[in-house]
Amino acid sequence: MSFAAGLFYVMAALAVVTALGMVLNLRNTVAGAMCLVVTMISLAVIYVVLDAHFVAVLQIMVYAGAILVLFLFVVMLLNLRSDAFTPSRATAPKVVGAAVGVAVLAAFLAKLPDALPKVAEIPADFGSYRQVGLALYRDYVVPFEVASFLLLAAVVGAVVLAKRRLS
Amino acid sequence: MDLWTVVRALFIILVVVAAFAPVITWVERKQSAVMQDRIGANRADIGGITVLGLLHPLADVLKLITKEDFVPAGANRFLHALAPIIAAIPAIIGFAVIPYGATYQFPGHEPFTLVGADLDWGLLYIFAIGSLATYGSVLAGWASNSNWGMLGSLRASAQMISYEVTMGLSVVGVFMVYQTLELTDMAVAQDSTFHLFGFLETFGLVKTLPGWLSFAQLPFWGVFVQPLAFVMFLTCIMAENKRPPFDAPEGESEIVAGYFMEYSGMRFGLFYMSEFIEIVVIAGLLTALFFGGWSIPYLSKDELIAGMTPVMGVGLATALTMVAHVATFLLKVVIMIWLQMQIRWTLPRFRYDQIMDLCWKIILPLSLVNIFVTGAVILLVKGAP
Amino acid sequence: MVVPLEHVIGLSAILFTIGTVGALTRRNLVVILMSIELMLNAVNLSLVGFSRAFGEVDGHVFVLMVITVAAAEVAVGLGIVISLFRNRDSVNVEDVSLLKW
Amino acid sequence: MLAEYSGLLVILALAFFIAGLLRVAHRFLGGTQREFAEKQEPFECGEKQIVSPKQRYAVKFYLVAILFVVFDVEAVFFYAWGALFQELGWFGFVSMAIFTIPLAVGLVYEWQKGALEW
Amino acid sequence: MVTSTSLVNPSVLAPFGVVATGSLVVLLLEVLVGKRQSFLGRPVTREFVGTLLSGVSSIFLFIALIVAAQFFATMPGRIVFDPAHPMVAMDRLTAFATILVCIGSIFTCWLASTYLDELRIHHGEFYALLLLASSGMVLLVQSVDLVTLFMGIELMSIPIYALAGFARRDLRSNESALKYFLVGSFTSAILLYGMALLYGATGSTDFVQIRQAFDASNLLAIAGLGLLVVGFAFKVAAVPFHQWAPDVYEGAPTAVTSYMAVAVKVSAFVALLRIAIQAFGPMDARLSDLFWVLSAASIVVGNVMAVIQENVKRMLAYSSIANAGYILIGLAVGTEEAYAAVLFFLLVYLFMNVGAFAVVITLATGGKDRDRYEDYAGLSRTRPTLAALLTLFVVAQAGLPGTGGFIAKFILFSAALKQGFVWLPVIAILGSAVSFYYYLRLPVLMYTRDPEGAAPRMETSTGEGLVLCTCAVAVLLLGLFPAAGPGFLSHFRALEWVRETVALLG
Repeated sequence: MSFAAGLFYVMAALAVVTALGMVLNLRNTVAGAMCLVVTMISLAVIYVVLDAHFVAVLQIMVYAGAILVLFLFVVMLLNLRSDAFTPSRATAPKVVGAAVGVAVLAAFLAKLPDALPKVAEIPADFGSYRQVGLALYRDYVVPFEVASFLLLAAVVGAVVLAKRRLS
Repeated sequence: MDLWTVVRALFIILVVVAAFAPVITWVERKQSAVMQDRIGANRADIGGITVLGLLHPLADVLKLITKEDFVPAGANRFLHALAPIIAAIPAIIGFAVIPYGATYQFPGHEPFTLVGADLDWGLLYIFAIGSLATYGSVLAGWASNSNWGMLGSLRASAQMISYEVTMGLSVVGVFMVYQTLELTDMAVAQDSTFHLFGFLETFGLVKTLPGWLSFAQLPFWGVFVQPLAFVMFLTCIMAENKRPPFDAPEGESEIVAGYFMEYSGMRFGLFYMSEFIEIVVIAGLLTALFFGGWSIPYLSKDELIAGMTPVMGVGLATALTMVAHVATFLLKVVIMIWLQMQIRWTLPRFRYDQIMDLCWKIILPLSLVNIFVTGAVILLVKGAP
Repeated sequence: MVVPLEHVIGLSAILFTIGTVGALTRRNLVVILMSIELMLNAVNLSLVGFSRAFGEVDGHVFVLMVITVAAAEVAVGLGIVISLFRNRDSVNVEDVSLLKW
Repeated sequence: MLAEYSGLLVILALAFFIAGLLRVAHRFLGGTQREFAEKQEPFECGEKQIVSPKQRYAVKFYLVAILFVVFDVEAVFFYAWGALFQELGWFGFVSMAIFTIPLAVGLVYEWQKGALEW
Repeated sequence: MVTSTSLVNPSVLAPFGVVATGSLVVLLLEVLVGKRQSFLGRPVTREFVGTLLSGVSSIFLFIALIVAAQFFATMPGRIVFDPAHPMVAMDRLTAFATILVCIGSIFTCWLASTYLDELRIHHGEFYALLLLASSGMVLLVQSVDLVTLFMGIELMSIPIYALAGFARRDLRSNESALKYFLVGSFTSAILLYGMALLYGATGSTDFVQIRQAFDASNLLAIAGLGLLVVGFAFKVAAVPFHQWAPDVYEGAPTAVTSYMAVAVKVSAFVALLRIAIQAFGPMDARLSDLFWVLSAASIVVGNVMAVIQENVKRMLAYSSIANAGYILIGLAVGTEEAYAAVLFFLLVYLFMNVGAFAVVITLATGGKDRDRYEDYAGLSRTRPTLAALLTLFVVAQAGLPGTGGFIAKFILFSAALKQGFVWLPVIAILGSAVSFYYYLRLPVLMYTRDPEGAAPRMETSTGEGLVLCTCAVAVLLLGLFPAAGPGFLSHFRALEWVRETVALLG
């Protein structure tokens, strides 16, 4: 097993463990958010292993560096330290639901290998910002422009909802 | 991974962390003393020898390391311990993509580049770890269960994230000129000159440049082709480092020490250290982006090697060039550090609203304008493909 | 490719399931939002994996779009959480009870 | 391509080593720990802590964080575009100009709405 | 794979561009006017701002509508943005859907300006968000690529999350926004995973290429398709993915509710239709089965649950679930005729549903909705015209002959019967029979009981009047002229558009 492959499996394990940590951690939301930060970073490393270099750095910049900072901000500032998780509530459906989810997942994983496409050879600069950028700014110029309106909608929506007084 | 990778990385760590950063703490004290007409730090001595107070950094480290490992009541012990490390690591690894020399090839060897890691999205790496550095200050304030700490961490994080955006946008003009995100490529591109009045030729105002005009050449440095970007980037990156005049997050007259107020010993030491390491990283970054990196003005690498080869052979010429380049780079870094110190001790602290206004209302629109003006000029001068 | 594709897609499926279970069972709004982010990340992982398998960067561009959308969603979503919090001191889904869930 | 990351890995390892070393050294060389209530109190310039730091803070902090996320993503689109600019030519210039208009309108909107006031 | 950009045909994006530009203009106008004392010689009051912004928005929507109609009338076939990477397309199906979306949005603009005044909600960003959402819908119905489809869905949804929470001081509105957001973003994630799996199964995000590479025996393809349909089922609130709808519809400001119930549904269904036709071709049998189940469940649950509601908005929510069920019949049947019938159903649904909501909106006064059944007691005496109109709209929804609702259901069910689907029409007819109970409860209350409680608002604003009239006339015209239904298919050649869309697969 090459070093890169080893890295992949270590990071995969880390991602799964921290993801579980985020979901199962019932007491401290800040710790949950920090778990998710680690998940994001390990996914970024996995992207590097998968030759998605540009995506990897954006993953860190936007997900780990921006989106989760915002989460942390909200969690800290609203003082959401405790989850109001009360075990007395009927958890049976949730357990059953989770079990069903795991069963579906297992079935999916079992049949997965036959369904996958063949792995192609890639050019040396695969996944570089150049290649991705050229595709984005030429072939995908429509979604690119739409992204800007989407972000405008987010700005307006956020201001409308969160601002105390709208003049 | 070979030995040389490790050596190049070690060089960075040694120069930046072990040599520059401690010295800067001394420079800072000395410079403030000079500017305030005092003598400054000069007491720490070993056997009576003070070497101008240069032993103070060592004394600092010893003092911080032997202090009590202290956690305030009500703090989240784990995050309280983690925060300084999260703050320090991005600072230390920041220098990894900054080239301190060109690509050299010795006869019979593989070519190599003097940089920690030659990534094709080099500058984005800086932005990425810069965005991760926010966690350090956010967690520090939150974990220490103190009002001042919390306020400091709020201010720090709001300031850092705001300036992150403008910092990125302000240098887009530089990307547009050099057509790369890779810092090594930028330095190579800056290792040349341009005719100051070349545009006269491009727009057909003159047929060929008269000799006296074509003589006016400048190094193709970022600071000459993107002066506005330089000013904005310098502002933003200093604000990112939260040093005066942007030190509202730790404004001692209002919130004592801000987010690291409840820290002492080496826990505090790591915050302190990361601040000074960042100064070096910023200096390196400014050098690489705007001052030609390792390049010697008017004397490109190829000319230098070619000029020396007949005298001493390729190997030695390359080696000498390499040494010259690294020395040039370090010199430029020192100048950039001096510039930051100068700013730090000249300007008073901005108010918090001024800091945020500067970011969102001045630099952000200005950087957008800069991008499009640069774009239009490039397309008009060079012609669209 | 250094690892078999099924391991990549499998990891993505596992993360997606964890995210789904989290989004459906947790009651802290912020945790639900984070679980949804995890689901989006799982999708990104499989897009990156497929992209690598096909040797085309379409998947990467798709990932950029997903990241954009995730940012916009989070901005609006946390805005909603804040506005709710201002009117009511809770971020527990079950307290959102004026309208039956 | 992966080889280029090895330098990064080395520096990262060194960084962890240095930070870890300093912390561990502090742990072992640090002075004796004496914990008592007065010393453990959070520092409030000599006053008792009046309010808990775990409270809600001004909404403008959230607002600036939310706006940051949005503008950060906008900025991300500029980076690769900037580095490919000369290849994309006027087409790229115009498409980015169109991309920027909503962003600029968003900025004007915020500004006028006072979302950027402190 | 990177192509030249010379073949780009930006005119395809004209309707989207007009609506999106409109949102920018309205946003700037709001900022500009909001700070002034007077504008254009008129004092700036809440009413004035509302009227101005709603007028400007509807002008932009109207231009987009004209552009789409122009495309519709002159369309020679289909044009795409860039032949190598189509992304968005314009054909008659798209143009028709764009027209529907624009009409729905214009109605919402007109209804909102008075409604927001009555509820004392500031106008501000409402119209900008509305236009942004509408531009998302236009993009959604134009998409022929998974990436644009996804962006369209999100551009539609994100402003609507904010719109649902637009009454910021109203807890119900907050919670409605929250639920819509949670469900919506969860759905997006599921939808997106489906898209990723489809991409993995086919190697492309373009509908045509997906269709060519689609292999119904491949696990990824099936899973992807399933998740995609589930995602859309959430968006259109088909059972069992409907629980959110009544709460969200009830809590949101009624103008937004009507927008969600109509415009969102129309665009989502057209997008689903296009995926069904274009990406997966002549229906994969499993997909048809899936639609069958969704359809039957929606009809049954929607109608039964609507019976026990005590709130008119909730009742309308359940009835819209039931309507989604009827529309899904067409998708389950999967013939060209059934698709054409779906388009006609959407047209009628638009008018009768907006009409019903318009009455609820017109009654709102004193900062409150009047959305409980008791509020309608004796309405025939206080507001006879409104009572009559509401009767018309609910009767049409119930599907009584003489209204558009009847014709729509008739051609839909007959298309199903022709294809040998027996049980679905039977379930649907039984469901419609149940629906008589809850629909006719309103006229009974209005005409047989005495008014109770506070008096309703007595004046109808111009905008509301226009919407009510247009809807009533449209519902009657589409129903009274015997040729309306089949005539729609023949005269407007709806069948042809569907054939065009099918044939243009390349």
